[in-house]
Order: sequence, then structure tokens, then C-alpha cells
Amino acid sequence: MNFANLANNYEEAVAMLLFVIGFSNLLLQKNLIRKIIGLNIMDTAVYLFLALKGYIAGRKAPIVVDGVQSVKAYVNPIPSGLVLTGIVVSVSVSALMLALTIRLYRRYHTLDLDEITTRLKKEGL
Amino acid sequence: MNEAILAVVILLPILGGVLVPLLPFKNRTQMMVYTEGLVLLNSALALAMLFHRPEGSFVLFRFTSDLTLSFHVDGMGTVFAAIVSLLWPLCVLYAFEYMEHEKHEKIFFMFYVITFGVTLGIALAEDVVTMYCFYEMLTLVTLPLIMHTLTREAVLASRTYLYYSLGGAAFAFIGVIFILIYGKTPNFTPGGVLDLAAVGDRVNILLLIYVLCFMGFSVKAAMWPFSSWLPQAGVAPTPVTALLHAVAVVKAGAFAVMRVTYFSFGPDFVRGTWAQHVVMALAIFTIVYGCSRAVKETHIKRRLAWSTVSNLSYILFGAAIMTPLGLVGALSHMVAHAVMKICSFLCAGAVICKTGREYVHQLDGFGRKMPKVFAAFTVAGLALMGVPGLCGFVSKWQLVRAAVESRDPLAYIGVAALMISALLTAIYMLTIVVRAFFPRKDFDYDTIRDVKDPGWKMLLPFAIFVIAIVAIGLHSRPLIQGLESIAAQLP
Amino acid sequence: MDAWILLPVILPVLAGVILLLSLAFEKRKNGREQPDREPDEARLRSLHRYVIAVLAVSGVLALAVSFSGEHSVTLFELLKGIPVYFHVDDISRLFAAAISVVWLAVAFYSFVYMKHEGKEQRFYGFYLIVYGVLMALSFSGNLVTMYLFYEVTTLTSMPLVLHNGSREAIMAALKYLFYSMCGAYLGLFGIFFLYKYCDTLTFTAGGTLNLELAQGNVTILLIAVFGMLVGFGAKAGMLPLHAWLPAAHPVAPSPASAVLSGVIAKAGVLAIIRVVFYVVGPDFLRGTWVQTAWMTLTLLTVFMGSMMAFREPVFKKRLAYSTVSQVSYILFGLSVLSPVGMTGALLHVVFHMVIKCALFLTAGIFIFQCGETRVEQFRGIGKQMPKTFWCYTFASLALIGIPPASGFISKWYLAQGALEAGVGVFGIVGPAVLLVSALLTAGYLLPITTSGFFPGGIVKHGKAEEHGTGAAVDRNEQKDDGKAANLEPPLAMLLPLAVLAALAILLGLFPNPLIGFAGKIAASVM
Amino acid sequence: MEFVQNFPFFSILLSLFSGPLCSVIGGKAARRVNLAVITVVGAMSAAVLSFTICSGEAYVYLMGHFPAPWGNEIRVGVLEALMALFFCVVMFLSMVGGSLERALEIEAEKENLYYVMVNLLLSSLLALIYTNDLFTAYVFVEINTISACGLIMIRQNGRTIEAATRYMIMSLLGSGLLLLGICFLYDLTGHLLMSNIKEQVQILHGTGDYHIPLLVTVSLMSVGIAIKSALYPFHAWLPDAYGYSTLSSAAILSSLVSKGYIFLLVKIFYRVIGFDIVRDSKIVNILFAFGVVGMIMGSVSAIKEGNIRRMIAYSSVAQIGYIYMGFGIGTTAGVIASLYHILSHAATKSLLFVAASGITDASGDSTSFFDLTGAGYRNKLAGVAFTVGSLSMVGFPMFSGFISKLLFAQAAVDSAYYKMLPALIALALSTILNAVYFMKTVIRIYTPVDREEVQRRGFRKVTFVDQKAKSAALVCFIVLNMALGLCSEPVVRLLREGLSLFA
Repeated sequence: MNFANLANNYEEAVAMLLFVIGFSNLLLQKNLIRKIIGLNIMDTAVYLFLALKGYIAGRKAPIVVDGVQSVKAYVNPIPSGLVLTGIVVSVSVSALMLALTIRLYRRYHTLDLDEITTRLKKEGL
Repeated sequence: MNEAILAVVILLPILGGVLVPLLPFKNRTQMMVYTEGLVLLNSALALAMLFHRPEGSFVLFRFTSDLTLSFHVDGMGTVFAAIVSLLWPLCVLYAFEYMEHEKHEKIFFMFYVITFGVTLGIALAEDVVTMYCFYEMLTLVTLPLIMHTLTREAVLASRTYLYYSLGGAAFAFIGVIFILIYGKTPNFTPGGVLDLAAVGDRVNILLLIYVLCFMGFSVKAAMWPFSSWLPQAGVAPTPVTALLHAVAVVKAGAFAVMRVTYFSFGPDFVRGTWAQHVVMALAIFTIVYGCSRAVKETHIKRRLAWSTVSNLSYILFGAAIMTPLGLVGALSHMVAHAVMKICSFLCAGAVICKTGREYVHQLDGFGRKMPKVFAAFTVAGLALMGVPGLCGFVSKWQLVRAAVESRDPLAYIGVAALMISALLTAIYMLTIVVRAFFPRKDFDYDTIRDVKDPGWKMLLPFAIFVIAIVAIGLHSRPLIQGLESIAAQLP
Repeated sequence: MDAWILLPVILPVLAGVILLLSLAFEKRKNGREQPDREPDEARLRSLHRYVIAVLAVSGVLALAVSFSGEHSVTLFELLKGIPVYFHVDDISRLFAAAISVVWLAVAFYSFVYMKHEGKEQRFYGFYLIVYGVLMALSFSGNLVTMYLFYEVTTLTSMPLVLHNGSREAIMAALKYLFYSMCGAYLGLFGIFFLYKYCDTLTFTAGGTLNLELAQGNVTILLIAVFGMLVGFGAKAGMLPLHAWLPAAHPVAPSPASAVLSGVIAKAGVLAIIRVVFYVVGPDFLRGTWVQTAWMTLTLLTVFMGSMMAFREPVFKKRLAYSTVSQVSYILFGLSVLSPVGMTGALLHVVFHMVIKCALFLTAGIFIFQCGETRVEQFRGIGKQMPKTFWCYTFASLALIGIPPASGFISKWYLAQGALEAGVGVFGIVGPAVLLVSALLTAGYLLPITTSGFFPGGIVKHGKAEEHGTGAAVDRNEQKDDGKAANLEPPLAMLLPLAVLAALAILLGLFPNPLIGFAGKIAASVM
Repeated sequence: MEFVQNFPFFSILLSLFSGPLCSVIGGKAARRVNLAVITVVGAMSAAVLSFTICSGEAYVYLMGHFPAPWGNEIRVGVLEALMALFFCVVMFLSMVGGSLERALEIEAEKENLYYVMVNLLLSSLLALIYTNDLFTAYVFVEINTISACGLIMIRQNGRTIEAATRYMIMSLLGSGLLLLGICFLYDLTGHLLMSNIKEQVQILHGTGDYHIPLLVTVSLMSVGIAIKSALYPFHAWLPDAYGYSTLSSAAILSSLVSKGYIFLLVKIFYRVIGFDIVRDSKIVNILFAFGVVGMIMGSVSAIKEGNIRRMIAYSSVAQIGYIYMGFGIGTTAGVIASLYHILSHAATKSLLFVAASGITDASGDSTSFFDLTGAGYRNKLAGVAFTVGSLSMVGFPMFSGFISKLLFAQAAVDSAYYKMLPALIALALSTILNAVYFMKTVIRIYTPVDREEVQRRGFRKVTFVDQKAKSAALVCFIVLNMALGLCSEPVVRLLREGLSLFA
């Protein structure tokens, strides 16, 4: 393995690290709120990654203020657009998750999903 | 002759059977006349068709361009179809008397008649897919017949039957797929259809698949280790056990094995390989195993069922010899076993139905009270043992001849197994006979005062079967010649 | 076509079937009436007449068939190339004649004896059928036909064994059945192989084995033949399938035991003769391990049978073991595969048939008259039934082989055959075993005579009816009764016994025609 | 350009906007709107299908005026149109079949919200089917997830909420991986349109550059979608979600939602990466292994289950295992078998759910196994339908399951040794296991109980007239199933054509 590239691409590495942190939180945490936080970290990591990819050092956003320059002067706007879309998606998903969590908490007064499952079994539903 | 009749004989009982519970019969007799008439008509049609075999084939339906439901009569199909067509009317007749006291008669006869059509479908199938389809269907339409009494036992038995059968079919299915892919054609062709060029270096895989397929189909033929469903299924009413579990269903399994062995994979492909030895060893083991279980069993129908297990493996053994003579042996035992086992089952059924006694030790002195039934039973028992002059000897002779000619040491062991099995057969059949005819010195006949011979509807089948047993035994020439001509088609 | 030679087969079988059917029919007519009721005297007498008439006619027919030249008849094809085929040759003659004579004699005897067993009609029905089947067996002209009638013999003779219906009898009958079946199937196993490797299964003196075909398959053929020897040996009481004999004989009615051990056991011998000398051919077996094993088995059986008989207190069982031993004499004679040995064997077939029947008939008389079955009960019995006892003594002497009684002749030939057959160590061991066995035979038969005539005190035996069947006599109480009762059986019982005993001696005195006949047979096959 | 070519876009748009529309109208009206939308979409899909069959090639539809590589595109071929049509049919029947349950189980004032979710689900499914843009696919995957979650939790009880939560969590894990995979691909190729990505990937593959990142990308996306479509062992949410949600939700979820994802995976394999590259990257072997294990384990869990709805749900796990096994075989024949199984399973599983509800209706609404005894006599049609569904699951000839089994087996035979035998044995074993639990149920519902027992428990008889909608749906399902089983050849041909257009 060539770790030299790791230093060059440290941003990507950070994004991946964040992704893993988020992913494992979402997967392993028992507490629902923490899971949701994990989810957000994970999504953010992806957006960070996308944003990094979309930015080329020294170029501007393609917002035309003072006349069109050469294409080389701007970065591709699509990645940024994707990030924005992604954020919308992740916000709505988080909202839904939180709503579900509230429902569960009202019903079972706990945020631990496993415990809820055992309660459900006791309920015999 | 028009090929469409092939489909007619299969569909007529299926449709006619469905009508049984729907038609507004005023009384039992009307239903009887309808059912018997239907079955007789269909048998007559089928036999007429078998005598003037239509040359071509009839395609009923196409799944895909190469998967069809198509029918064709050839020699082997003729044998099976003839057995079935001859036995069905008799058993329906018997069933009328037997079922008098059972509930849900109409449903029973519906499925009983449908099974006729499905069994003919297996016999007349032109290709391996058609046979597989009807094979599966057979499982399904016979299921309600086993469940018929709806006792806990019956439900359990039907479940076991279903699992075993479907499971077997699942493995057989693998074989069917291989035949479809590696065969030149899915149609049954004497000597097999495998395209050896396409097989290439996959011979061992194909042999493994053959073994799986053999074992899959032989589940219905109750080969060890898949034999335990058959004795359990004995809870069904006797017309079912007699006809289905001694002839139609189990023979369908054996028939399918013969089809894939001789007409799809091809005997030349398998002969002399480890696959042949595996299947033959299994068959040989079952021959002895079934008999030993029969000796241990005291419930009379279950005892006969174990005996069927053993006898079916005679057929499988014949099939596993994989020479034309082996086919002759297997087919002749198929015929012979059909008559003798159905006869003994019907006797057992008559006893159970008329007296409610089900265990061997309850049959003391019955020979004097039900002389006709037990005379028939004795003849059937002797035939099963292989006494010369009765049909069992003829088929056993053919089987052993094939085994000896094959010069395979394992086949020699098979011959020994046949002999052991014959001895065990003597034990489990003759103990019943001796008990019935020669009760203990102090036996009090008043305890079985109510026992007497059943009515003509039961006795007529007995008479016919006994005559058949003796006739085949004494004059086997035409039968064997016919079977040899079938085997002669093999390359 | 000489279809008439089947008359002695068909006639008794038909007659027997009619008896059985009329029994069933009558039962039906009488409804629930006690099925085991005693038939009245008149009925019984007509029954006896019927039986004797049938037997006599068929016996005469059988003799006529036997001694009117070569006959053969093909009935129909059982299987392709395997007809049901009858052929009368010398072996058939020997067996048919001997069986007919003995059968008739035992029938006379049973008329009286069977009174105390009951169910006569059933007994005679099967008795006649078995006779017919045995005739068919003797006349069988090929292996499959013989096998067919061999099986039928087993099946039809089984009811004779279980006649009295006790639990032991039924168990013994089943044992007999299954041993015989086991043997028959071993035989069938061999037949399958012989069918493949022989030119024909029709009996041909000297064998029909096709040695070219057999080339390379000798091992399996030898195994098959050995299986047949052991299998058919079952009926002849050869080791290892001998155990049915001692079980079946004590429980069967004495006439049945007599024919079982005198005649039916010989069916096994007949089958072995047919297989070895008429299908396989003695040359194929000579010097192989099969011959060695066969000889070993027979000698073991001879010795073991005698030993067991020696130790056995129940008289009929003792006789049964004796049969085990004696029939193996015959088999030993055959196994050496020499003409002299075979002559001896054939002679012993006839002699043993006569002698053993006689012995069993005496055993029956003891049971019938005194209800005694155990050897130690016979003390002093000779004084009350001297005629019976003399017959017993003569028969015993014949069996032991004391010159000039018949047994001597056959044993002489047997020993000589063994010595000159060139079978190595068996040439010495064989005669030695025969000698030891003869001594043992003397040891188990003669003490009965001595203690019967010389009880060493006053012992009186009562009639069976007075103290119940099988009960021991309380001798002390009867001591003062004065003169002991005459227990001599009725003439109908005594006469057949006397005839047989006389035959046992006379055949020994004038053996030459028989020896000539047997020698002719032996010469023809080797 | 012909007018009919606009239909895919119209159908997505129609269903998307009918969603918000439903939120402002009443429950009954919403229901009508919903059915109408499904019908119209179905009709349009049929028209598109016939158009594509006639034209014999796929076409690309520009969204807006930007051509590739900048604009967003829809791509329509035979396969897409067929799937869209089929999904509409199944959804329509499921909605009709479950109408009675919805009336009972959903609070009246929330009923219109349910249709919002259904319409959104439909639109997201259509978008997944038609889109040619990976990021659009991602967005609609999320919409799909959210609306499915709504479908689960619309019936309010603890189980459904818990199931919805679990479903969300698993789905989010999956879509996170998927998203990451898409980002990687974008990073590697600089494109989001599938066809453009494929060109670049082929070049990359040719040069051998970025071999490992490509492999990672493929695995990320495969695993992500596998998680979302409940491949064993990621199935924990599934039994609760299918078992306790309202009937039409269960039917739609089991037969459509997971299938939408799987279809997306097929598109990724064929249209984005290229199937030969996928095959060479050993990822198919992993899918194969999980598929085979899933086939067995799903059935084993189903056997142990005492609740009929959950049992059917577990059976879905096994069936999804079949589909992944088909991919895993790594041949086009295997993929066709899987695609056929998508159809066959959709038709069968929703049939089973509806039939099971018919059976439970006749057993005092108990889903417990023991209460079902004799239900086949109390509700004859449902009994027959359940039997048909079971037989199809067992792979009985004449029913759709048989054909897919046949296709799987044929595909397996032609594959490598080390896959052929496990695949065939697993097929056989799974058939047996299916037989065990399905036929056990069939036998149970046809085991009569005495009349007093029925009266005491208050079980009612259900006739055709009582539940017209459900009965009609059942009949249609049976016909659909048997049609797939008996006339499979045109369908398979379409699948084959469509797949060849993919490449």
C-alpha cells in the first residue's frame, strides 16, 4: 500500500473516517437518538466527500456576476447541487426518524430498541 | 387412429371426477353407476387405444417452445397404462362396498377418479417434463385420499407423504433439468437421449445427478431411506392403500425411475459406474429392510405396506441392473406385484371393513369364517413368496435372470437379497395364513361369530385377481414376450 | 404324451382337496355347530375306506407308472424354455415305490391312532395331498418342476405338523415351514445360476453344466451349488438348518412324524441327488471346496445328531435327532461322489425310510396306549406289549446296522464308498465317524429295549385313557393290582408296524435286487 | 418523437403530484384518485410496452433541454415498461384486495394520508425503473423508503412503529452505502448518467486503472441494495413489517418495494458497471453465498413461525435469496431467472398475503396457526387461493413458481461446478422446506373442525359476496399466477430482449 497518497488526500480520508463513525453508530448504538445522530454523521460525511470532489482549488462557483469567463474558471455546479439535494433528503429522513422515535418513546418510555422488542413480545402482539 | 384420444383418456376422468360432487345425484346408486360407468368407459377407451396404438404424439399444451405437455404411447407406457386401466374399475367396485360407512364419499370418489387420469398421464407422457408435471400432480390429488378419515393420524400421514413426495420430486427435478439441457430431446427415447459430446468432462456430475434423480423418483417407490411414508399412509381407506399404495402411486415412482434410467439417461451411460452401484445397493438394502420391517409389524395393512416397500425395490433393483433383461424383470414384477399386492390389500381391507380387526393376532380362525377372502389372501401370499406356478415366481425369475446375466457381483448379492426377502415374505404372509386357518386348539369360534365373507362387489375383484395371479403364473409366455419386445427396442 | 402317469399325482390330490372342501362345506351347512365335534363311527369307517381306496389305487398306479418303462410328459411352459415336465427314471422309481409302500402302511396305522387326535378328516385330506405331491416330486423331470413340488410339499405337509393345534405345535410347524422355505430359497438361488450356466435344467444323468460358459464364473457357481446343498439339506436335517426336526416331531401326531422323518426328509435327499448328479454333475464338484465342506457338514451332522439323540430323554425327540444323524449318512454317501457311496446312500434311503417309520410308529403306540413320551417311563413296558416291543427291537437293530439287518448293508456300502472314493483324509474320518455314530445309535436305542424287557422290578403301565394322556404312571399304587394289563395295540396298528419291522430285516437278508438297482443308478450318473 | 414516448415521464409526474393532491382531499376521494392513478399509469405503461416491443429498441427521454452529460434522462426499454406495467397491476390488485382491512385498521381521518404514501411509492418505483441517472435513483430510493415506512406505520400499534423504525434504520444503512458508492463512481468517472458512466468504466477496466476503487464501489452498492431488499441476514425488520402492517401495505411491500431495489441493482449491474466486470469482480460469489444461505434460512425460520402472516413474510426472505442466487450464478440466464422470479414472486406473495387475510377473516381474525384449522371450508375462495399460492411457492407445475424454478435450475446447470451443485441442492432443499411450511398450512386449513367448535369460537363463514373486492382481487391474482406459469414464454422472451437492450 502506498500511504503517501493518504496524506495528499487527507480530506477524503477524513470523510471516510466520518462515514465509518456514522455508519457504526447507526448500526451499533442502542439508543435511537444516538442512531439518528450516527445517521446524520454518515450523511454529512458523504456530503463532505461530494463537496470535496466538486471543488477545484482556485476556481469560482459558476455564478455569473461579471461576465462569462472561460469554462476553466468555474467549478462544476452539479456536485454542490447534489449536496444540497442530499441535505434535503437527509433532513427529511431525520425528521421522520425523530417522529418515529417520539412515537415509540410515548408508548414505551424508552429509547432502547431491543427493550421495546422485548416489551412487544410480552404484549403478545 | 386420432392422437387426440391420448388426451381424452387422461382428461376424461379428471373432468368427470370433478363433476362427481357437483352433479345432483338422488341416491348412492346413481353416483355408483355414474362413477363406475365413467371409469369403465375410460378404461375401455384406454385399452382400445393401447391395442391400436396411435403412432404420433399429441401436444396438449406448450409451456415454452421446448417444454410441452405431450403424450405418446410406447411399450412401457402401454404396460403401465394397461395395469392401471384394468385395475381401476375393479377397485372402484370394491370401494363402493368399502366406503359404505365412510363420510365424504363424493369427495373421495372425485379424487379417486381424478387420480386415474393423472396416473394415465404419467404412463402416457411423451417427455420427461410431462411426466414430471403429472408426477407432481399425482402427489396432490392423492393427498386428500390419504387424509380422508381426517383423524390426527391421517393428517400426520398425509403430511409426511406430502413432504416426502414433494421433496423427492425436488431432487428428481434436478435430473429433469439436466436431461433438458444435456439431452438431445426431452422425449423418452429407448437407450437414452444424452448428448455425450455436450456432456464432455461432466460425466461424474451427471452421474451424481442421476443418483439424485433416481433417489428422488424412488421416494414415491418408497426406497430406503425414504420409505417410512408408505406404511404411515396405510391409515387411508383400503381402496386407496390397495390401488394407490400398492399400484398407482408407488408404481408411478418405479415407472419414473425406469423412464429416466432407460429412456433418458440411458443404461449404457450409467452401467458399470459407481452410480449404478449406489442405486443398486440402495435397492438391495431396501429389499431386505422392507421385509424385515414387515415381519416386525403386527398391523396388517402396515405389514403389507412394508412388504410393498420391499417389492417395489425388486422393481428398482431390476431397473438398476440396466440391461434390457433388467427392464423385462422390472416390468414383469411391476405387473405381477400389481395383481398380487392389490389382492392381498383388498383382503386385508375386507377384514378391516367387515370386522374392524386390524392386527394380525386378532385374525385367529378367520380362515373358516371368511374362507373366500382368506383363500384369496393365501394365493396372493404364496405368489408374493414366489411359489412357482403363480405370478410372483415369473417376475422373480426374470429379475434374477437379468441379475445373473449381468455378471455383476453386486447383482449376485441382489439375488441373495431376493431370496432372503422371499423367506421373510414367507414368514410375514404365512404366519397370517396359518393363524387364520389353523387356530389354537382351544380357540372358541363364538368370539368371531359375526365374521363372514363380504358381498359380491368385494368378492368379484378377489376372484379376478386370483385368476390373474394363477393365469400369469402358469402362462407367462405372452406377457414376457411382450415385455421382451419392449426391451428389444433398447440399443 | 404319457399324460396318464400324472394319475397317481392328480388322484390323491383331488381326493384330498375334496375331503377338505367337504369339511368346509359341512361346517358351513351346520352353521355355528361345534366344528370340532367327534364324527360318528360309521362316518369314520367310510372315511377310512375312502382314504385306503384312494391310496391303494394311486399306489398301484404309481407302481405301474414306475415299472412300465420310461415315461415323460410335458404339461405346459411355466416360463420360456422351462416347461413343467415329468419324467420317470430309476431314481423316480426307487423313491415312488418306497414312498408308496410306507405311505400305505402308515395310513393303516393312523386309522386307529388318529382317533385320539381328532379332526381326522382334515388330517387325511392333507395326508392324501402330500402323497400326491411327493409322487409329483419323484416324477419331476427338471429342476424347476422339482422346485415347484418341493415348495408345495413343504406347504401341504405343514398342517400335518400343527395338527393338534397347541401353541408348541403351531410354533413348530412355523419353524418347519420357515426352515424349509429358507432352504428352498437357497436352492432357488442356485437354480437361477444353473439356468444360466447349464445347457438345460432337464435332469440328465451326469449333469448338464456347460463348462465353457462356466469358465471364469466357477466361484459363483460353486457358491450357488453349495447354497443349494445347504438349502435342500434343510429338509434332510443337515447342519446348519436342522433345528426344525427335533421341534416338529414331538408335537406332530405319530403317523405324521413317521412320514415326516421317514419320507419327507428324503425329499431333501432327492433334491440333492437331482442337483448334484443330474444337473451340476459330480465331476464339477469333485475335489472342490464344496465337496470338502459338504462332507464336513454331513459328518458333523452325523456325529452331532447321534450325540444329541443320546442325551435326549423325550423319545420322539430322540428319534428326531436320530433322523438328523441317519439322513446325513445318506448325504455323506452322496458327498463322496463315488458309485459305491451313492449305492450305499440309495440303499440307506430305502432302509431308513422303513426303519424310522417303524420306530415312530412304536413311539406312537407308547403314546396311544400309555400316554408315555419319556424314555425313562418305558421301563418294563415290554412285558405288557411284547409284540410291539419286538418290532421295536428289530427296527433298532436294523438302524444300528447289526448284520444281517438292513442297516448293515447300506452302512457297509457307505463306508466302502468313502474309503475308495479317494477323498483323502475323509476316506478315514468318514467311516470312523459312521462307526462312532453307530455305537451311539446302539447307545440310545438299545437301553430302551433292555429296560423295557428287564425293568428290574415290577412296573405296571396303565391305559392312556385311565390316567389321562401324558400323565406319568403312579407305579406304587398299582403294585398290588395283580396281573398287569395287556397293552398290546389293536391289530390295525400292530400290523403296519410288524410289516415295516419285517421289511427292515428282510431287506437286509435279501438285498441283492435292491443293491443291483441302486448300483445301476449310481453307475449311470458317474 | 411520438406522443407515447412521453408516457413514462407523465406517469412519474402524475403519481408524484397525485400524492400531495391526496393530502388535501377526503379519504374516499383519495382512494378513487389513487386507483385511477394506478390504472392510468398501468395503461400508459402498457402503451409504452407495446411501443417498445414494436420499435424493438430502447429510447432515451431528455428531462429538460440539457442533453447528456449534463441533463437528466429517462431511459425506456422493453424491460422497464414490462416492470412498470407489472408493478401497476400488482399494486392495483393489492390495493383492491386490502380495501376492507384499510377501512378497519386505519383511522378514518388519516386514510387520505395512506394514499399519499401509496402514490409517492408508485412514483418512486416508476422513477427507479425508468431513470437513467444515478443520483435521481438515490433520491427516489429515499422517497421509496420514506413512503414505505409510512405504509408500515399507518396501522397504529407498537409493532408497526417498531417495525418501521427497524426498517428505517436498515434502509438508511443501505442507502448510506449506496450513496457512498454513487459518490465514488462519480468521483471515478465524473458522470451521473448511467450510459456515460458505463463508457468510462469500460475504459477504466480496459486500462486497469482504479481497479480496487471500482471493486469497492461495486461492493458498496451491491451490499447497500442487498441490505435494503432484506437479503439474509439483513432481514430482521421484515417479518414484523410485513406481519403487522395493514394488508395492502404488506402485499405491496413484499412484492414491490424490495423488487424495485433489486431492479435498480440489475440496472447498476448492466447499465452502469457492465455485467462482465461485475462477474469478474468476485462480488457475485458473495451474493450467491448469501442468496443460498438465505434460501435455506428464510425457510427454516418460516417453519418455526406460528403466525401465518409472519410465516409468509419469512418466506419472502427465502425468495429474495433465490433472486440473489440467480444474480450470483453470474450468467445472463441467471439474471433472467431472477427477473422472472421478481415477477413470479410479486404475483405470488401478494396473492398469499391477501389469501391469508381471507383465511384469518374466517378464523376470528386470528393469525395464529392453530385457529386456522378448517378455514379453507369457511372461506372457500381464500382457501383455494392460498393453495394456489403455496403450490406456486413450492414450484408446482402450471404455476409461476415452477417456471422460475426451472429457469433457476437451467441457469445453474450451465454455471461453474462449484456453483452448480450448491445451487441445485439449495433449490431442492428449499423446495422441500417450502413444501413443509406451506403445505402444512394448506393441510391445516383443510382439516375440518366440528361445527360446535366453530360456533363457540364465533368463526364466520366468508363467501364471495361478503368481500367482493378481495375476492375479485384473489381471482385476478390466481389468473395472473397461472398465466405466468402457463404462458411463460412470451414473458421470458420479453425479459431476454429487454436485458439485451440494457447492455
